[in-house]
Amino acid sequence: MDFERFVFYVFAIILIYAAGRVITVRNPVHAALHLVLAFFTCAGLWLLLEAEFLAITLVLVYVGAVMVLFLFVVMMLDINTSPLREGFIRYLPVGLVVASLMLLEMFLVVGARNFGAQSVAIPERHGADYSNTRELGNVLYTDYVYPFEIAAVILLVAIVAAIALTMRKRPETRYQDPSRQVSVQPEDRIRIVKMPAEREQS
Amino acid sequence: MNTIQVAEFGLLLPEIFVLVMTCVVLVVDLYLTERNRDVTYVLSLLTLAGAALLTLGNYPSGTTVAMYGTFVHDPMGGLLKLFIYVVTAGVFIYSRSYLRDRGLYKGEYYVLGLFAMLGMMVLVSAHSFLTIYLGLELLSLSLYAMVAFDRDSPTASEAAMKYFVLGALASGMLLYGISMLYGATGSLDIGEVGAAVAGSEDRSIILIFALCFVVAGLAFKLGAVPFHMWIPDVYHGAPTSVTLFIGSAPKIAAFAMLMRLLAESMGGLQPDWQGMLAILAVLSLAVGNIIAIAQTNLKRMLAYSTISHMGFLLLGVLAGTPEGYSAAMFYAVTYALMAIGAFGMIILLSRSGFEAERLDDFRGLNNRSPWFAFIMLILMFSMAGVPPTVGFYAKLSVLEAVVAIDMVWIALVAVFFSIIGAFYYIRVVKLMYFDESESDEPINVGMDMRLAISANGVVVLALGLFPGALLSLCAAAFP
Amino acid sequence: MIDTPILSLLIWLPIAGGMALLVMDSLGTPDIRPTALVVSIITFLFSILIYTGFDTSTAAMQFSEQVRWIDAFNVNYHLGVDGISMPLIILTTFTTVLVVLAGWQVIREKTAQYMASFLIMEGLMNGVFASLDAVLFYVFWEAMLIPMFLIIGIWGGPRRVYATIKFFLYTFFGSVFMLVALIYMYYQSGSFSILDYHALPLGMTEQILIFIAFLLAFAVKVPMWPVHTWLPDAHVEAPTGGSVILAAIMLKIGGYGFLRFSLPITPDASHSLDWLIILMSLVAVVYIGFVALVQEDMKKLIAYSSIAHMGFVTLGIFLVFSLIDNTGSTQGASLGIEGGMVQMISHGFISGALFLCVGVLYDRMHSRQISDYGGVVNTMPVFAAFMVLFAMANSGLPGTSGFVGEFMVILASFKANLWYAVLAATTLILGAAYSLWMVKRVIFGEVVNEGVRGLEDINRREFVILGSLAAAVLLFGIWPAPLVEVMHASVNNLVAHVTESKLPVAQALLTGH
Amino acid sequence: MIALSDYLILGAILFSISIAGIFLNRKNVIILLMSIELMLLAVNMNFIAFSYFLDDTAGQVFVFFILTVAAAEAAIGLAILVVLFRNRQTINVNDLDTMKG
Amino acid sequence: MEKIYLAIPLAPLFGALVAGLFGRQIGRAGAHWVTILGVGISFVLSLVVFKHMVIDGAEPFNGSVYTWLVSDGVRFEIGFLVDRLTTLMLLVVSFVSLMVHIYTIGYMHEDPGYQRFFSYIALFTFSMLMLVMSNNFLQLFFGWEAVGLVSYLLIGFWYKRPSAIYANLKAFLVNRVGDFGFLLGIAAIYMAFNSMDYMTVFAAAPSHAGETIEVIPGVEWQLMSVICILLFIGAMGKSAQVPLHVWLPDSMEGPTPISALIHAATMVTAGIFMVARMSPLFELSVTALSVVLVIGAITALFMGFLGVVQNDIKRVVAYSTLSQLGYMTVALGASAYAAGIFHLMTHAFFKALLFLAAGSVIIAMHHDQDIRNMGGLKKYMPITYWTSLIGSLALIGFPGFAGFFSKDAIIEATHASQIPGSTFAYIAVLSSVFVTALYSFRMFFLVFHGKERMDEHTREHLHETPPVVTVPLIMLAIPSVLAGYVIGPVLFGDYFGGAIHVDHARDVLAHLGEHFTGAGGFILHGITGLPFILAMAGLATAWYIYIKNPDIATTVRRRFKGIYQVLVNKYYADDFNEAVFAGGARGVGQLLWKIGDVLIIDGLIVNGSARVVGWVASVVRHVQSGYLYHYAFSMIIGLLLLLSWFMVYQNGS
Repeated sequence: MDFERFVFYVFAIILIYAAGRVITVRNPVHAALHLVLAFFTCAGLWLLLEAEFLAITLVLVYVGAVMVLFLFVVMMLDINTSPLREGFIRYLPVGLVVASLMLLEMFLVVGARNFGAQSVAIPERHGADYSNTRELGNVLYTDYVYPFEIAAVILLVAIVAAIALTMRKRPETRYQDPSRQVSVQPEDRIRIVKMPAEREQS
Repeated sequence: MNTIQVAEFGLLLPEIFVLVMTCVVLVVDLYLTERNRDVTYVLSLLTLAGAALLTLGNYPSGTTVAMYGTFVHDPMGGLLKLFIYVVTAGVFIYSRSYLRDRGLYKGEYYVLGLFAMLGMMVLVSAHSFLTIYLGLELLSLSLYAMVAFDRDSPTASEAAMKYFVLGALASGMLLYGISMLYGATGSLDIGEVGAAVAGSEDRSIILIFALCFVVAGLAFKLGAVPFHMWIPDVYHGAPTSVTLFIGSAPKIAAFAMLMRLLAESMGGLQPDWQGMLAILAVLSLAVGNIIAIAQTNLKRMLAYSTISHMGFLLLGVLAGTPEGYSAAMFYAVTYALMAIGAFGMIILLSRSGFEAERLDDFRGLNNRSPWFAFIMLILMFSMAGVPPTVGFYAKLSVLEAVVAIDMVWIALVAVFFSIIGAFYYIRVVKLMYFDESESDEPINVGMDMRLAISANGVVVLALGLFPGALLSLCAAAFP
Repeated sequence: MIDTPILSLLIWLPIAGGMALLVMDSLGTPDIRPTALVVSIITFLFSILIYTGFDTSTAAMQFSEQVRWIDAFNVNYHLGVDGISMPLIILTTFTTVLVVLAGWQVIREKTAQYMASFLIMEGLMNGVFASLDAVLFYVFWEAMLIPMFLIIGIWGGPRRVYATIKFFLYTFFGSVFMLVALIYMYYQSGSFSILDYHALPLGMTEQILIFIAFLLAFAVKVPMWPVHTWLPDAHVEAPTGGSVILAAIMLKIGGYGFLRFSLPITPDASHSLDWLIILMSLVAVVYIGFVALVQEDMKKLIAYSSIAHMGFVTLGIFLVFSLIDNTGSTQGASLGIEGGMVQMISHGFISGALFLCVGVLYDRMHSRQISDYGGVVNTMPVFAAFMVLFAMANSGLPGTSGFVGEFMVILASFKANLWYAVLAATTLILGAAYSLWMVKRVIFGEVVNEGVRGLEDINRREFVILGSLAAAVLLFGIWPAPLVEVMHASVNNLVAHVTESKLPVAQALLTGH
Repeated sequence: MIALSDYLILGAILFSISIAGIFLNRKNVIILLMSIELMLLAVNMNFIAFSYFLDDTAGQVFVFFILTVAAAEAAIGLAILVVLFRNRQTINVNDLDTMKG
Repeated sequence: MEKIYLAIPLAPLFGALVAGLFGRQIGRAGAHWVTILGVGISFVLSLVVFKHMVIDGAEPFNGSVYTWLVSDGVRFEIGFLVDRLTTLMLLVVSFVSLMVHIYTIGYMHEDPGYQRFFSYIALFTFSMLMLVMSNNFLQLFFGWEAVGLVSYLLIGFWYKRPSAIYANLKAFLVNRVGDFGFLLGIAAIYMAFNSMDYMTVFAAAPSHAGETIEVIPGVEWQLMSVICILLFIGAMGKSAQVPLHVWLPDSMEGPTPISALIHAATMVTAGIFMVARMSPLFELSVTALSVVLVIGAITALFMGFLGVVQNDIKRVVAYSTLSQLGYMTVALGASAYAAGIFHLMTHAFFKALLFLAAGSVIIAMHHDQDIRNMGGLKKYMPITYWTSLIGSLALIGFPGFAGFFSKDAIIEATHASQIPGSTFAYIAVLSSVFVTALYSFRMFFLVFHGKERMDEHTREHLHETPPVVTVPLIMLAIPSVLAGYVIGPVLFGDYFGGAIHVDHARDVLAHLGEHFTGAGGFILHGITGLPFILAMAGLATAWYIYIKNPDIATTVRRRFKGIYQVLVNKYYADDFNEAVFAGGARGVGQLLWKIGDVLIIDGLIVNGSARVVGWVASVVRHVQSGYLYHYAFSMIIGLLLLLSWFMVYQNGS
């Protein structure tokens, strides 16, 4: 077993383990952390596939942003974790059967018979001067400019939607309104009261 | 590496225009108070009108692939886009009073609606798996948000959650299928994949494997059994103005997606997906029609009826012939028209604090307003496929397509279930005409709504009397 | 020939009139009934033109109109009449006038909608009879259901909802399979023209399946046993006008369908399945005759009697093959078919009249139960005279139109098979038994209760309605020649057509044709 | 060396795990969302593997967009989750059954 | 002449229409004048025709009036065949009808339905004339049913009486049973001959004599027998032959003039006329003739028995009518058609006379019809008495009276006949002679002689009826005596010419004619014959039982209680019909309706399937559980199934 293969198996095993834990652990925080582990190992595997840019992106975007968001929400919602496990065991057999059947059929197709080393030649590694990032960058703004713009719109939608759904003005929250502060007029703040001069008491 | 010609952007003008205008609306809306929100409304409608003009101005006569093969400009896309504009405009008009009554009259609704529409436009003109996926996601993400739009409604957020999770699951399946296709053909371009699939001598197991996943994803979008489970709950839970939207225009987009993925990129596998679609279609017809009978909520009933209609639509597609495709297209378009009409009637009868979504709310409508009862009658009979409404020709053309490929049995199954379907449609008519109303409250909605829904009903009837032009248009899209 | 598109006029004039009524009503016109009457009478007068202008010497379609309609499916707006459809159109326009009159005072709620429904129905029914394009035919055929559905449901009796939904679904059930058959033939011929279908060669299996599809549609409409159970319910619950239209015209569409579609399109299947139709017809005559005997509700009784009488129509139409098998010639086939058609027309008058009679009583007493009546003749002598006349006509008394069709069919059926005639002729006994027993219990005898004592005889309007029907019944009973005359060419042509097998020679030999 | 099938099988395993997760998880919506992320990961794995073995960047580009979209999706999904929690005070899947039948 | 032929039926029709439609306007007198005028014209024109046909010896007329319809090359016409048979019938019908019209003025003069009545009887005359003048089967059936209709209307004339409206329904339905056969007979003729025209059919008949028809697979019957028996079933209904006789006694619920006209003189003899008219067909089937003979004999004898136990004056006459109709039928069966028609004619006169006389008695008795309440009317009603005596003597066949000639001829003919059943028929008709005399004079004695058993009030008002009643009695009494003397030409001469066709081998009348030496000789021969002795014996028995020794009647009645019960209950025929046919039909109807329609078709199939769909819907909807994981599971399973299905399929293919 060469080193590459060794790395692949180690990562694969960790990946499967982490994925399995994601769906079986009791605590959603643990699940999220296992997911992070899965992403990390996955990024490692992608490196084997010369997808350096995506591997880094996966870590940055997913681990750095998405999973943090997950954790944030999990913690914010402060969910009572203990009763959330009921029924798991009861449905486990059915779930396992379905998942294994699925897996079996997928094996039949994607297994070595169709995609083994005999049928699909393993490509030569690129040299050290090969930059995966540049390759992607080259096509992203040319061949894929249209999808790229759509992706941008999707992100915009996500922003709009997330804000529209979650931002709310709580009446009890006090906050400053800079525009009001800036546009304030003296008359709003100071009331000049004309008072008759005090008459000296005679 | 070749460069993009400026002319190619001309082909994208409607999309660009919609995007720009949506951003304008988004910004303008920020500066509007509750009172003059109508500016957003008018701007949105203007966007649609402008897009329609642009589309018409450069109406495709042939097929042009642009943007490095990610975009296609063809008659089917042009026609479908036009219908999407029309239906979306209807949705916007119908929604206004509903939203205003419920304090939901916000710019985001229109912005998200326009984004969703942009997603549909991308979808119908997609010429690459990538653009299909992105269009689909743009559409879906907007819809998820719109379903949850009424933030204070528990049912709406529940519906949004279900929709989201199941939608994501379906996207996952679709993507898995696409990845296998990519692996098998080495390309994401629909034309290239189509050529590769057609070229492969033996229908390789990998392709069929991929096909299953793709069909599953598509079936979800259409709402075909057994991928239909989201439909009743989402239709039911979402605000009616959103249900209206989900139930109409996206069906047209879903049809386009079906065409792009199955007919164009996997035309070579037609015998295989024909069988799959046949199973889905029969199941949809059966389940949709039968369960609809047991419903007391009109929105839910229409949801199940949607399922059955999608069964019919699938019949046209599975025929795999130009006639079949144009029949399915006609079906999708007319179904969208009927669906906005029917949901529009719910909005029409709803008031602030009252959702006229129970079937019983339609009791005695003929006494309250003979005209609107008549419109609803037309819509119901059209959905049931009774002439002289357009629904009949939709069914006729679809049945013609399956009979023409010697699948008479499936036509028989379809008409058999449409008998069951007729029952729940005429039950609505029964309620409107034969029962006494519970309230005598006059129907109080804006003139735009009245006109729009009247026009909607009249169009359904008029297309029933003169379906020729639209049928020819649809036929022309598939030379 | 007349250049005006008279058939279109007959279809669209009443429809436009009906729409106009609705508009007038919403504009607040106080009384729309005169308008309705005028429209119906004008339509009737126009329909006379297709009789006077009819060329009896040809079997070709007359007064044809053809306009491209739906290019995508090669569908034409193609109208035309021959001797088979022309009398039915006149029957339709005539009956509508009476129906409008019959609803004159009785319908107090939503009068405009009521009248409009009937006028629109009239147009649609004319459309059914005049269509020469299958899609056009189907459109009219189905569209007809909508106004009828509303008529029964809105102005009907206590169980109207059950009745009307049953009516709708039953009929819908029948017709959708016909649609598939029509589409199949379009696929085979590339056209929806009915006349093209007539010439379309079809194999035996196809014919059988198409025949069954048509049978479902038409048998429900006729209605034939055992798909008849919608009719008693629909009739009982429908308002008088609805019952009249239903019995007088809508049932005829089934018979018409057999003549226009089943026989000429699938002659070989008709040949091999004629036993089924004949069996069902005879069962209708005998079985339904017995059932009618025990009815306690007048309308139900008449409804059942309609089924029995329509049994003669289908029997007469399908005798041709047994005749050939039995006697080796088609002699008698035209007699049977023409008998069936005369029976259709005559039944239109008689059952319509009987329903109107029941309506007259119902308007006064609000009961249709036979047991609530007795001795009506004492207070309503003129009405009683009409009722007895129509009951006699219903039992097939010579001199009334009810006799003509039955007579012709029995004569023809004897030729085909002695037992057909024997069973069919039981109607002489059964028909008389249920009709006259009802008359005995309702009309004759001492006045049984205060309700009957307080009855007023028919007014002038009712007299005109019943009188014109009585005149028609007697006229065609005493001199049916003018009616039969117009059918000859078409029926002879039909007989000649159906006796030619559509099968390829080899197959024809195998199946013994 | 590692064959393409190895990567694909790994993807298949991930896909199956995520499916099992969606089915087995009857309590917590967040786990559902995570299962979906796993599913996307499986897809990404496929794409990248194919991309490598086909020596074609298109697959990687696709993954790039999937990642983008997934991020957006996560944002919206979590926003919905928050709204849901505010309305129902629960994200228990078992409680999300007000609409049925 | 054609105009005259046309005028004969149309004149009464015109009267009927005027009286019926404008009765209120023209008033009572107007109604009877217009109808009497119409019938009078018919009668006069009938005489003209008689002169033309018989005296001048014109050829029979056969022509069409108009074409009813043409279908399939077969012409259905309305037309006239006027030959000597028709001429005779025209005379009888128009004469009796005229008498009855006149009589009605008196009989019905207090009835509120006066105009209606005249309209009906004039309409009847029209129908009957159309029937006898017909030259084709269609018109025959027209007239056949039309007289039935008028009979129905007239029996139920007093529509308030439950018994009347029961009787008319019964009459119509029983007649319809006959018509059932009759119509099938016509259909059979159409099948065999493709024509409705008498002459065409008669001409072609011999060539079809050997043909057979498969009634049930494997059973071949003679075509002619089938046709004739079917036609005769029609005659059985109309002429009230056993077992379709049940309606005639009940028809006495109608006003008496009707009983005289329709249910004695004319309509009920339509069957006899019809068979005589069809003689060219019946002659081709001995089987049919045999059936006719036996049915007639049974009717003649057994209906006579019933007359003996009846107490209603009109019913006694009705049973006698039944019995006499049996005689006529026997004559037909014996191929002595002329004798049948001859008896038809004489019977028309004397039976109309008897009915009208009974009516006269009923008027005098204030509409009490029970002969047990009468007696000794002779001195109050001399004219009625004497005319009744003439009628009764004619009925029992007292030599010299009209009935004697016709009846004796029938008996002789039966005696001479060789066809199967003729011996039985002979015994039956002979026995019937005794029975006829017995019941006729039983009634006669009970009504006119003996103790006056009516109550005081009635007795005080007893007096002879007015001339409008008695004149028709006298007018009818004349032919009741004299009509028999034409026996020579009618029976044994060439009166009917070609109108009646008899196979030479069976021509019993020709056989009798060889011994015929004139009416006087016939009388002499009759006095010495067995029938006369039997008649006298019957008369004597009646006298003995009802005048001489009235107690014996009760003794006999007690002694033969069983037989008496059977007779009083009319052999239980009514009860049988009521229970089996009427009740059975209702039972079958209920069964088919409740079980067939309501339970199976509607309940099980129609509503059942609707309910099943509804039930399935209500069950299946629970699949939509609301749980997200179930939804996801369904999608996954869907995907899995698609995968499995198509991978297996792919591997398989």
